[in-house]
Amino acid sequence: MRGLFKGLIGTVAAAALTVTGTAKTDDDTIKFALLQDFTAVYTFVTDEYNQGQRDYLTLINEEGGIDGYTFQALVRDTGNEPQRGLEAYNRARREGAVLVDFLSTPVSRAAVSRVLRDEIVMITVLHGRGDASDGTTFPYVFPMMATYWSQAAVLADHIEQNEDGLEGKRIAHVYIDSPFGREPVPVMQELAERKGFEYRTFAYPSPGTEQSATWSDVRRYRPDYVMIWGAGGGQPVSVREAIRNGIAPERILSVVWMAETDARTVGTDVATGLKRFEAVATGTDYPIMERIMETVIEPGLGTGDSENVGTTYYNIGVASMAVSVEAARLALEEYGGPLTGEKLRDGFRMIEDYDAEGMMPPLTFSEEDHQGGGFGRISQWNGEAWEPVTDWYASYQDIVWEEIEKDAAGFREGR
Amino acid sequence: MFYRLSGVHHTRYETARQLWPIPADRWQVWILLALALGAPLYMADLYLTSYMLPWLVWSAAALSLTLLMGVAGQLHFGFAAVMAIGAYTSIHIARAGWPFEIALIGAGLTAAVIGCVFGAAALRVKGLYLVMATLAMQYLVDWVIINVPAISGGAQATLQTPDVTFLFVPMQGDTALYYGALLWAVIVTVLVLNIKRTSFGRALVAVRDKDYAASIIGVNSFKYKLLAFFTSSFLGGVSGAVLAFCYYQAVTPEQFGFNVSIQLVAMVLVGGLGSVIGAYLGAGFVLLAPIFLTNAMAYAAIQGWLTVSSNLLAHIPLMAYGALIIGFLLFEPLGLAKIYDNIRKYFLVWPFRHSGS
Amino acid sequence: MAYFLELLVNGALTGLMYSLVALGIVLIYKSAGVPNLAQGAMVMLSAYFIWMFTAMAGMPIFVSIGLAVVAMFAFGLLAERLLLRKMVGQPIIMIVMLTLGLEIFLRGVGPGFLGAAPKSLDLGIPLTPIIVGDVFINRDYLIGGIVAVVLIGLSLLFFRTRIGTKLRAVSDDHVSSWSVGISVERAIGISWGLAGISAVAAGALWGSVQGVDWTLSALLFPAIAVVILGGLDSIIGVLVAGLIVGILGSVIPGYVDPIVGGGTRNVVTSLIILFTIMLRPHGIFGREDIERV
Amino acid sequence: MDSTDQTTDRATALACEQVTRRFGGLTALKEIDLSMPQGEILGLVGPNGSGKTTLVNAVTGFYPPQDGRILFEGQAINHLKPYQVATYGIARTFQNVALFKGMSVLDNILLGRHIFMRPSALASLFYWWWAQKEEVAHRQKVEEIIDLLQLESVRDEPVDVIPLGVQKRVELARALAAEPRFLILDEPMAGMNQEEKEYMVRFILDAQEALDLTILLIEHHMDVVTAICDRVVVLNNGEKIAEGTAREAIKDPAVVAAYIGKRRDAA
Amino acid sequence: MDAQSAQSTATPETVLTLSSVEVVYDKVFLAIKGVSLEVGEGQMVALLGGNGAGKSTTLKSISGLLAPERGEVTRGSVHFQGEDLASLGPSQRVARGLVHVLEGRRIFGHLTPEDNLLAAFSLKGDRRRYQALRDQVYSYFPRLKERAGTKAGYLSGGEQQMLAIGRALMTEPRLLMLDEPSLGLAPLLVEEIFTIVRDINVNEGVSVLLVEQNAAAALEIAHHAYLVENGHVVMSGAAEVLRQNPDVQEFYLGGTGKVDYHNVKHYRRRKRWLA
Repeated sequence: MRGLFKGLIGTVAAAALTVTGTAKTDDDTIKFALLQDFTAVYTFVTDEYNQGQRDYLTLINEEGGIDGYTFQALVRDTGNEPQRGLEAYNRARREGAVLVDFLSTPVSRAAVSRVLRDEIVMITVLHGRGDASDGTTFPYVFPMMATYWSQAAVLADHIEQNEDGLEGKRIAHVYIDSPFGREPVPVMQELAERKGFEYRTFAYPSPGTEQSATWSDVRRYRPDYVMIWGAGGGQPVSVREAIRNGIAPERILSVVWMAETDARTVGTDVATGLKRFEAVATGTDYPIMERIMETVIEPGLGTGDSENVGTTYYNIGVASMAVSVEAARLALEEYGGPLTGEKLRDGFRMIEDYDAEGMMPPLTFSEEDHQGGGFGRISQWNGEAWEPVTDWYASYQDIVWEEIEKDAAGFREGR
Repeated sequence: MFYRLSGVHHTRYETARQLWPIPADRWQVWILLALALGAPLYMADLYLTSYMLPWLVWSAAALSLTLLMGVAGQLHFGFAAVMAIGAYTSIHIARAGWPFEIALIGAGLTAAVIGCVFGAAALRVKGLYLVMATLAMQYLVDWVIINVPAISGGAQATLQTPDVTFLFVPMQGDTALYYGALLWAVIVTVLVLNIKRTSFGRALVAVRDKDYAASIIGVNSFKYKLLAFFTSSFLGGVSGAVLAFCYYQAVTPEQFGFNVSIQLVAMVLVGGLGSVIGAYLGAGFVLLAPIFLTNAMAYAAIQGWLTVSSNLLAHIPLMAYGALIIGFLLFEPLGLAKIYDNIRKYFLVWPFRHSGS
Repeated sequence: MAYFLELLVNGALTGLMYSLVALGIVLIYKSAGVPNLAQGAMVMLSAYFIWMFTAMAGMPIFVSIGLAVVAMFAFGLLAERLLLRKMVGQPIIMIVMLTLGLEIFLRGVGPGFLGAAPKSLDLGIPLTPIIVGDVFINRDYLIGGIVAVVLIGLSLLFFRTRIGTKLRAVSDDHVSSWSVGISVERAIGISWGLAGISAVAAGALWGSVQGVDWTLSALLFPAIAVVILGGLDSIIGVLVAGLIVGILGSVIPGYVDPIVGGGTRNVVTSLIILFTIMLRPHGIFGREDIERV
Repeated sequence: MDSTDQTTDRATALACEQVTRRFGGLTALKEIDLSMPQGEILGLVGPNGSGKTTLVNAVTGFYPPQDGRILFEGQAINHLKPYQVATYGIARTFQNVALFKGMSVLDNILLGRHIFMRPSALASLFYWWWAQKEEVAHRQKVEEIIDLLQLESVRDEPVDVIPLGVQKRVELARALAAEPRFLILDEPMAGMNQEEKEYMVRFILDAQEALDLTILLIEHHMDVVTAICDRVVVLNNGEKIAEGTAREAIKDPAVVAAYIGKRRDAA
Repeated sequence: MDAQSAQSTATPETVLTLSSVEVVYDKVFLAIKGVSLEVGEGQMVALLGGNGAGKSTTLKSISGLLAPERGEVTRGSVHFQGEDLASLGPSQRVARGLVHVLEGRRIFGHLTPEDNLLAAFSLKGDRRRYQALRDQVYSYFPRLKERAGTKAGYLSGGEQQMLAIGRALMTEPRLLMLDEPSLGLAPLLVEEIFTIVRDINVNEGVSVLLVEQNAAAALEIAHHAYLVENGHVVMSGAAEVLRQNPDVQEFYLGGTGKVDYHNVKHYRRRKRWLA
């Protein structure tokens, strides 16, 4: 019994410590809450993505911060659970965070109404609600990069340019059976109607470890191009199945979730020719990346395995923070400190043609457009790395915005 | 000191059968209730909204499940699906413009009816097979929700809760939502406590312990198993709706996935199968342990006590959480309720070490 | 017709790949009466081990698999000794939850220490399909299927030996096995060890197909369908039910998916579990409990 | 003890007509005929696996007979489910004590009154109204039975901690709580020593006297059977091989061959 | 008195000795409180007593089967052929020649009788030894041979009891412990089983420790008996002596004549129950 009490007292003491310990705030730090899923569904991306985010913030701090302010990352694991995500969010809000990034669709969705109420910026890079691009309906939510609708549009556009038109072509859309997998369907259907190509969907069950039946069907459809819409472990399986079923890698186009590891799992040589959508450039040959290498990685200030620097997801993380820090800079310039969520939002809306020193397409946000234009490009696996094959561009934004408007209207009505 | 058993004599059956026959227990319950009612006055909104409120709702859900698993002995690994049915029903009814009260009842009834379909499988099997059957149904319900846009809410697969009023009180703001959750937790608690001490509860226990012996004294085990599923699913469905409206303020399929079902079972088991206080303690543990561990790890890392990769840092709570569940089952299979009971017994005889025997 | 045949053949082979996971569950249930819901996580752990030996220690793949077999056998023995032995006599729900706790724990350990991002595992199986007529046969799955059949065969033979008879006795009644001098602990430890070995086979093959990360533990679900349909304590059931689950899970979605536009395989799997439990709870080959009134 | 000549003028409580029950290929009961007048204590004896318990299970609806009829007080009950049989005033105990382990002695006996109660979840919520009245009323009945069987001292104990002999008594109390007219006791004295057996017999006889019961008793202890049963039916391999007073049956050569064996001065 | 002299004559070749064994279940429930007893080489010893007296617990403390029920020996010692058993697990005790036939038979229901026997046979023994032992079992229980192919779970109660004893013989025991072999069996089968147990005791020279409710039958075949009540040994002595004891006759054998069950006194039961 005595041992039990000791244990209880110890636990309570430790709890009190963690609660009070983290509550103190410094006035000259800007807090970004990176409350992400490190342990469940998004593990394929979180680690590298988060590493990139933190390394970039370290870089800015090492370079003296912005306007006297330094950045602090509040990092927590949410395990992809809305429950834990909301707790972490409330705690971060209390600690004074002005920006939050969940990198988890369910958590971001559950937090939408809260960030709108609390006036805290939520970035939903390559996840979350696509319709949040509508800045008037979702003033504090920034998808920031191309939505899945925009990605589909870019991929379709790429096929069109390769083939001199889409007329009569067959495009197979192979996706994981989830709302994420289905998201581009309406845009593609609309395009199919407009451009006169044949479009068919093929779903495979979550988590995508096994897709052979689906691909037997795909092969018989004899598609000219295949779009694969999955994430994590399902992606290499899709590519392997596609190649096995005689679809050339050059004719496989992937959603943004296709990284170096995936290509290696498929087999470095076998995957050669595979194409994907990319929202941020890969590699370390960009000024920001060079500075990170020099100022953060080499002195040993990096937060993770230095091998990850320059990978697809690492760079997306860097870019997400580069844009956010840029927004903070603009906001501080305009309004002065201390930074609030509202100022930061306006900072975002002031961003014009920002390309993170060449790492990404030039982004421009406005009160209406929180997507930043929906730009992207196609890159191709050359056996060792992802190599861009097009310039940055955006396509069919009219159709994309129809979708955004439609869903945003639904959100407004629901309120 | 705290408990006085001597001098407590019941001279009427009525008093002997009351909920807390020991006056000290009654006082404790009143004090706890007063503390809960006053929480918005003295509790910071972080704790009120992030801990107290979800804890109350999950406790209500765990109580609903413990009624089924602990009292009636029917294992259920798909209870999150039942809650999902409640949440989606209520949100669709409310969005259609009906009053919130009707949405809640509708949530309960829909969950109860579909929950009985779960139960139909239970009529033939028990134990492990029931675990597997309910697990399969969880997958089925998940699939239906995800694949029917009319239910899940289209491409975004997320539905925001509309503003509602409950008994003329607008359910907006932390305080109103908190009281809503508290009210539901109190109702479920009273109901489960009363079920346990009346003929309905006894019949459920009888069916759980020995269904053949129950049948020969006139308990229709078919009917009572179904009733157990019905009642429990009703409560679970409403809990799902309350969770959606009072806490998440939005419904997405992931909120009620398979892992949530496992968490619910863990709440019931860690708390102590069939125990009311255990449901509260278990819900608190399963809900707060990962959060607490994550925060503790983050704090330790900031202080420089733990110099490991962020990846490992993120996974330590998961390991610790798994290890804690294992530890509870190994060392205190009767759960937190038993630990509470030990403490209570300690105070029953305090300042002495042992009771007479 | 070729379409049907292809679905049939590849489905059957996939089913056998599931059998690899399911076999471990049956081996443990057969002797210890424990439904090991951590088997999926054990498959994941095996794959992590193999990856660790190849990528981190630079060993050839087949040496790594050998080392993983040793490691997983030891893990099985350890899991039995430290955890399950203490649970003897507890209600089934406690044991189910314990294995789920173990699953959560392992899902933390593997990705936590070795990295959560997916790793690739190369067994050197070429991607080119084997083409018979118009039927494309998946080489990975073909090899997996062969391995599964071999392991199931070996298990069957094992249970015919004298040690096997003792294991079957243990699965019947622990206390009574003790009373006639069978070392129940060792018997159950052996079956956990064997389950560990079958997890390595599953981990290597599945890991090479989809990469190594925590999602490997999700293989548990189809494996459960296999063991329920085949019977929790039947090794031959693993083979037959694996084929059935695989074929139904391939053929039905093959024809139904294009109509409903969704991945119906999980639905098929769920329905297999449900119908089995409602119509014949002990599965095709599982033994029915002998009840004497 | 000449009950045979009384059977004619007493109403029949239980009658089995050509009752047959098969399990797979095995015939557990072969065309059993049985008739019990009201107030009788009938001993049902026979070797293990001879069909005694199967017959009881047939009567109580667990394994309804495939052929034949079972009448209770003139009404056919062979199609009824066990829980329906209970409402006809038939109660039984089990070979292996079948108490509800999670409950106290008091709750176990209260459950015996289930057929008189109107349980519902909703009523439980509003306990303070008539649910309480119901509880208290039945509690009084139960206390009478506790008195009769002298279970006062263990009233609030959980049933799994009390000795087996007392557990058997609690099971009898639970059966009596349903106010049955017909009681089936399946080996109530298995595993008891002489002393415990004597008490059990006493309680059975007390209960029969107090409640005017008809009792069907399965028992291996032939001394008890001889002492308290008005008549005995002997089963072997699912067939009735003898019927009559205990003393007659014991001497029957078929019974000796199948069941009793060489006489021993045994209990 | 007599009992002591009988004991002392048996001591020279004692197989099993229990001295002041105390067993606690779940760390709280004291099941037996200082039980001492001895079994001599080749002897048949009966352990009598009421329900819950601690007879089965005593047997389990000897065979080491307390652990599965969360029981442990907290005091006293168990010696088998001079060796302290405290540190040995159940299977090691069986290897020493000590076997326990559990109450309620507990045969392996899903195995055939043949496999039941094989499962109990030590892995160290060879095929020929196994066949010899099996044939010996079949010679005692010819009915088992007839049913060698069916699942043991479908055997009748008597056959299961025979199988349980036969299975125990496969371990080549020096001491055979039987827990209520007559439980729930018809008189005819009780007779048969007891005769065989006596034959095994006499022919094979196996010592037997027999726990029985059926005191009359047990005392008829045992050499020596202990009477256990409430966790204590209250009486012991040669079977003959116990049979003549008036208390034993009254409480365990049902008196000298026939009991008149209709006239059992009410006051006596009241006094004893509530004690």
